[in-house]
Amino acid sequence: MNMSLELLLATPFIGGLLTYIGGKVHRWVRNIFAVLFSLLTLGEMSLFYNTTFKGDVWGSLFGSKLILQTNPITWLFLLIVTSISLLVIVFSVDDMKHEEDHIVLDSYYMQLLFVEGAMIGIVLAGDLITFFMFWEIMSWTSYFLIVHGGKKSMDAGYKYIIMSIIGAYAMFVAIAMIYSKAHSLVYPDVALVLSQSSPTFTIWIIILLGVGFFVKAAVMPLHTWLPDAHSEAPSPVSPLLSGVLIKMGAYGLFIIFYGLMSANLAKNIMPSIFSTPVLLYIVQWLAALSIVLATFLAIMQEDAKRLLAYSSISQIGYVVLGLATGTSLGVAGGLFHALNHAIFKSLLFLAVGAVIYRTGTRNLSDLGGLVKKMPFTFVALVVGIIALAGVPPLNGFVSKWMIYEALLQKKEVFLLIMAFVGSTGAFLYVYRLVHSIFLGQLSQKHENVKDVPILMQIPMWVLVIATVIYGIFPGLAMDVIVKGMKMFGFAPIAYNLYGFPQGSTMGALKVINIASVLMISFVVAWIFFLLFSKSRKVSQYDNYAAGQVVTPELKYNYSFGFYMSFGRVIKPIFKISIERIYNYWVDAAKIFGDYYMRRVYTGNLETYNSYIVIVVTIAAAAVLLGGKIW
Amino acid sequence: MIYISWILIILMLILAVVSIQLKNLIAAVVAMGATSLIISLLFLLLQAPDVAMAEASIGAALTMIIYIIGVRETERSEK
Amino acid sequence: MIYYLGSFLLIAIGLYAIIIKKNLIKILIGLNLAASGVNLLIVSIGYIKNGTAPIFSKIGINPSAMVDPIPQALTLTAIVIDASELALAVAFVVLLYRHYGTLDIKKIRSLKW
Amino acid sequence: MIRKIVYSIFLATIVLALVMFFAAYPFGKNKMTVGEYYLNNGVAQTGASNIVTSVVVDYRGFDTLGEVSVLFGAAAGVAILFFVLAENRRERKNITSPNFVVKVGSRIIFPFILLFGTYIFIHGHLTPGGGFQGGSIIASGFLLLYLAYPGTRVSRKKLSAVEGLAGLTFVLLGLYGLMLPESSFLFNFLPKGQLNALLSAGILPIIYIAIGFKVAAEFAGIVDDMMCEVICRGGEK
Repeated sequence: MNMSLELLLATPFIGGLLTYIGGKVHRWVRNIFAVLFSLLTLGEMSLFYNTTFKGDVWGSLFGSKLILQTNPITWLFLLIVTSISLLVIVFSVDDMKHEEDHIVLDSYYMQLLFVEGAMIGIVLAGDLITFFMFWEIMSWTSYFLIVHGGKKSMDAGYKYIIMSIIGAYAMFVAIAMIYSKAHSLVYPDVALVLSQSSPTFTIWIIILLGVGFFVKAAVMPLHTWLPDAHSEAPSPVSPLLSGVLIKMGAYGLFIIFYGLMSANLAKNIMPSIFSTPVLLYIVQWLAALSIVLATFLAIMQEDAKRLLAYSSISQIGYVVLGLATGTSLGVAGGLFHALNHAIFKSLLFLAVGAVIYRTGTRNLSDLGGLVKKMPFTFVALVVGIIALAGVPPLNGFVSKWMIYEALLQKKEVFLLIMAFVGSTGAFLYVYRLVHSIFLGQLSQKHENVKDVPILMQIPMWVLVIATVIYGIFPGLAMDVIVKGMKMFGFAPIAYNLYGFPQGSTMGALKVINIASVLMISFVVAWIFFLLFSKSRKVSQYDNYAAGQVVTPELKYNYSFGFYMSFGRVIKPIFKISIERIYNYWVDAAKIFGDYYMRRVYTGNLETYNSYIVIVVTIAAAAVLLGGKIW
Repeated sequence: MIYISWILIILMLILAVVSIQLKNLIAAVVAMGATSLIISLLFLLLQAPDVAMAEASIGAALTMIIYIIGVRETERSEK
Repeated sequence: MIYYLGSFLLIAIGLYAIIIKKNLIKILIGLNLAASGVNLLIVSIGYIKNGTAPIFSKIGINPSAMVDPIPQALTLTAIVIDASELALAVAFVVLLYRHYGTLDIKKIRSLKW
Repeated sequence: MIRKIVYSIFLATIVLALVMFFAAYPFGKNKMTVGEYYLNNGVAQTGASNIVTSVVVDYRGFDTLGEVSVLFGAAAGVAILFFVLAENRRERKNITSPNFVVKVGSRIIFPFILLFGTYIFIHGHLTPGGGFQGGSIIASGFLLLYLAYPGTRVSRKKLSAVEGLAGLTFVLLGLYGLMLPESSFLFNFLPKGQLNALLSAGILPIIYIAIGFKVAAEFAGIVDDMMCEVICRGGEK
C-alpha cells in the first residue's frame, strides 16, 4: 500500500511521452507502449482500492500547498477514467489504422494518455490550483483529440474549446476570489473560508465554479458544444468524451456541493424548497430539463453518434439530478449512475464506432440489417441499450431506481415525472438505434461487411461483462460509494451484494428476482406471440410498394423520419431552441458589423492614419484646454 | 559640451526631414539609418549606454537592412 | 530641454510622413522615426543633470547621482519590438507589392467598398 | 494642399500640447520615485551592478517575457508571410558575387562578431549591454555572412531549436521561482555572489544569456527569411 500518488499521476504523462518517442521507432512499439502504460495506470490505481484517505504534498505554488489525495469517491472516478481509457486505447489500435500520417497518430496516442493523466490529476487534486491546472490540460488535450476527426470536427472542436475556456475563466475568477480571502486553496481551508464569509460571496463562488462544471458536464443551457464534439470526434474518442470527460464536470459539482460547502452551510445561507437549498433546487430543475429535452432531441436524430451524444446529455442529467438531491440515497444514486453511464455509454459508442469502422457511415437511414453480418457488435449494442434504458438485470436500472426513490422520498413529484419521461424516451431512441442499424433490410453495399477485428471486440466484451456484473451485483459499486460518502458526512445506506435488504432507506431490492420475473414474463409473452400470432411469413421480395415490384437493389425498409409523428407532437417544445438564441446574437453582431462598422472601417489606409492623428490631436487639444488629460 | 547635443539634434532633424522627402527610397532608408545612429549617440549623451547599444545595433543596422531588402524587392523610388 | 524639443519635432515629422505620404515604405519610415522620437523622449525624461549611467562599476558610487534606469529598460525592449514589428510590416509591404504591383496606398483598394 | 495645411495644424497642436505637458517635467531634474528604489536596493536585491539589467530581467522580467514573445510572433509572421502565403514565386535573381576582399574579410570577422556579441550578453549584468544588444550583434554577424556568401542559409531547424530551448529556459526558470516558498515568477533563487564578479547576480545572467540566444536566433531567422526572399527563392523552395 505504499504506492505514491505522484507515481500514479506521472505514469500516463511519462507513458504519453514514451509512446510518442516509441512511434518514431515502429508503430507497434507505440501501440504496445500506449496499451502497457494505460494498463500500468489501471494496475497502480487498483492498489488504492479500500484506501480510506491518503494525502501527499507534491509541491507549492503561490505559497499554497499542492496536494494529491485519494478517498473511495476519487477511487470510483479513477476506476472510470483508467478503465475506459485503457479500453479506448485498445480500441484505437485497429480503429485508427486508416490514418496514414504516423506523426498524427503518435500525437494522438500521446494526447489520449495525457487526457487520462489530466483527468487522474483532476480527481486526485486536493487543492484548487492542482485541480485547475489539470482541468486546463484536460480541456486542451481533449480539444486536440476532437479535431483528429476530420474537417467538420475542427468547427466542433472550436465550439468546444471556446465554451471550455469561458467555463475555465469563470472557475479562475472564483479561484482568485477564494485565494484573495483564504490565501490557501487546499479544500479544507476553502471550506472553512466559505463557511465564515458572507452568503453573497459563497453564492457567487458556487455560481462561478458551477458555470465551469456545467459547461463540462453539458447541463442544459451550456450543452451546445456536446452534440457536435461527440459526434465529430474520432469514434474511439467519443466514448472517452462521453463516458469520462463529462463526468469530470459531475465530479466537480460533487466537490463544490459536498466537499467545499457542507450540506448544512448551504441550508444556512439560502432558503430551501422541498428541504433542498434553493441553488441546488435550481440545479435539479436544470438537470431534469436536460433529461427531458435531450431525450426528445435524441429521438429526432438521424445520426447514430449524434443520437448517443444527446443521450449523453440526458444521462448526465440523471447524474447531476442525483447529486443535487442532497440526500444520501440520491447522491449515491448519482455517483453510481456516473459509473454505470460510463460503462454503457462507452459500450454504445464503441459498438457504433465498430459499425462506422466497417460501413463508413453513421447515418441511420443508410444502415440496416447488419445483425447477421456483425453479430458480436449487435450483442454488445443490445446489451448497451438495455442498460441505457434501465431494464434489469443490467446496470442502468439500480442507479436510476435509487434516483427515483430519492426524489420520491423528497416528494419532488415534478422532477420524478420528468425523470420517468426521460427513461421512457430512452426506450424510443435506443430502439431506433438497434432497429436502424441491425434490423430491417441489409443495404446492398454492405453485403461484404464482416465483424470487427478481435482487438476492437475485446473492449466491447469487457464492457458487456462489466454491465452485467454491476447490474446483478450493485453491491460491488455501492461498497465503494457508501464508504466514500461516509467521509463527506452522509448517512450510510444499507446494502448487500445483490441490492438493498429489507429495512434500508429504500425498499428492498434484489435485482436477480426482478430480472427473473421480467424474464419469465418475457418468455410467456413470447410463447403467446408464437402460438396465437396471426401473421404470415413472406419472402422479402414477395411484396410490392406503390405498385412497383421490390427488387434486391431497392431498399424497401427506409427508416428515415422514424419518429416523425412523435416529432410533430413534441414540436412546440423546440420552438425555443437554445442554439437558436446563441445564433441570434451572432447574427445581430454580423448585421451590426455590416451596416455600422463599415462606415468607420473604410478599408482606406489614409483614413486609418488620419484617425490616429485626429485622436492624438483631440488628446493634445484636451491637454491645451484643460491642462490635464484626465 | 552642450553644443554637441544641439548640433546632433539639429542634424538628426535635418536627416529625418531628408529621409521622408527623398524620392530615392534607398537613399531615404539610408538617411533614416543615419538618423538612428545619431539618436544612438544622443542616448549615449543621456547616460544610457544600454539603449545606445541597442539602438545602434538594432535600430541602425538590422532595421536598415530589412528596409533595404524590402525596397529591393519592390520599387527603388517613390513616384 | 533641446532633447524634448528634438524628440517632439521628430515625432511630428514621423506623423507627418504617416498621414501625408502615399508610399508604403515612406509610411513605415515615418513610423520608425516617430517611434525613435518617443524612445528619445522617454530616455530624456529619466535624465539627471551631471548624472552617470546606472551601473555600479565601482563600489561606492552614489546612487542619487545616477540617471533613472526604468525609462532605459523600457526603451530597450521598445527598440527590439520596433525592429521586429517593422520587419513584419516590410514583409507585408513586399507581399502587397507582389499582389498589386504598386506601393501607392491610393491604388491598393480591394478592401474598400 | 488643404490636407497638408490641416494636418500641419493638427501636428502643431500636438507638438504644442507636448510642450505644455512636459513643462511640468523639467529636463535634467530628479523625478524618480520607483527608479530611486531600484537604484538604492537593486544591488542588494539582485546582485547585478547594471541596474538596467536588473530592471529588465528581474523587476520587470515578466514584461520581458512578453516582449520576447512579441519578437517571436513577428519572426514567425515574417516566415509565414514569405513561405506560406506567398503565391507567385519568382525566378532566381542573378546576384553579383561579392568581391574577394569582402569574402575573406567577412570570413575573418565573423567569429569575432560572434565573440563580441557573446561577450556583450554574458556581461549583461556588469557592463552596458545584454541579451538584446548581444543577440542583435550576432544576428548582424549572420547578416554579414549572407551578404558575403549569397545563397548560404542557416538551418531553420537549428535556429528554431536554439530559440525554443532559450525560451524554455526562461519560462522554466521563472516557473521554478513560483514553486519556491517565497513564490514569485522569476524569483532569484541562486546565490547573488560578489558585486562585479562574472558569476554573480543569481539567475540574471542565465536569463540574459537565454534572451541573447533567443533574440539572435529570431533576428537571424528574420534576416534569413528576408535574404532568402531576395536570393534563393525559386531556386530552392
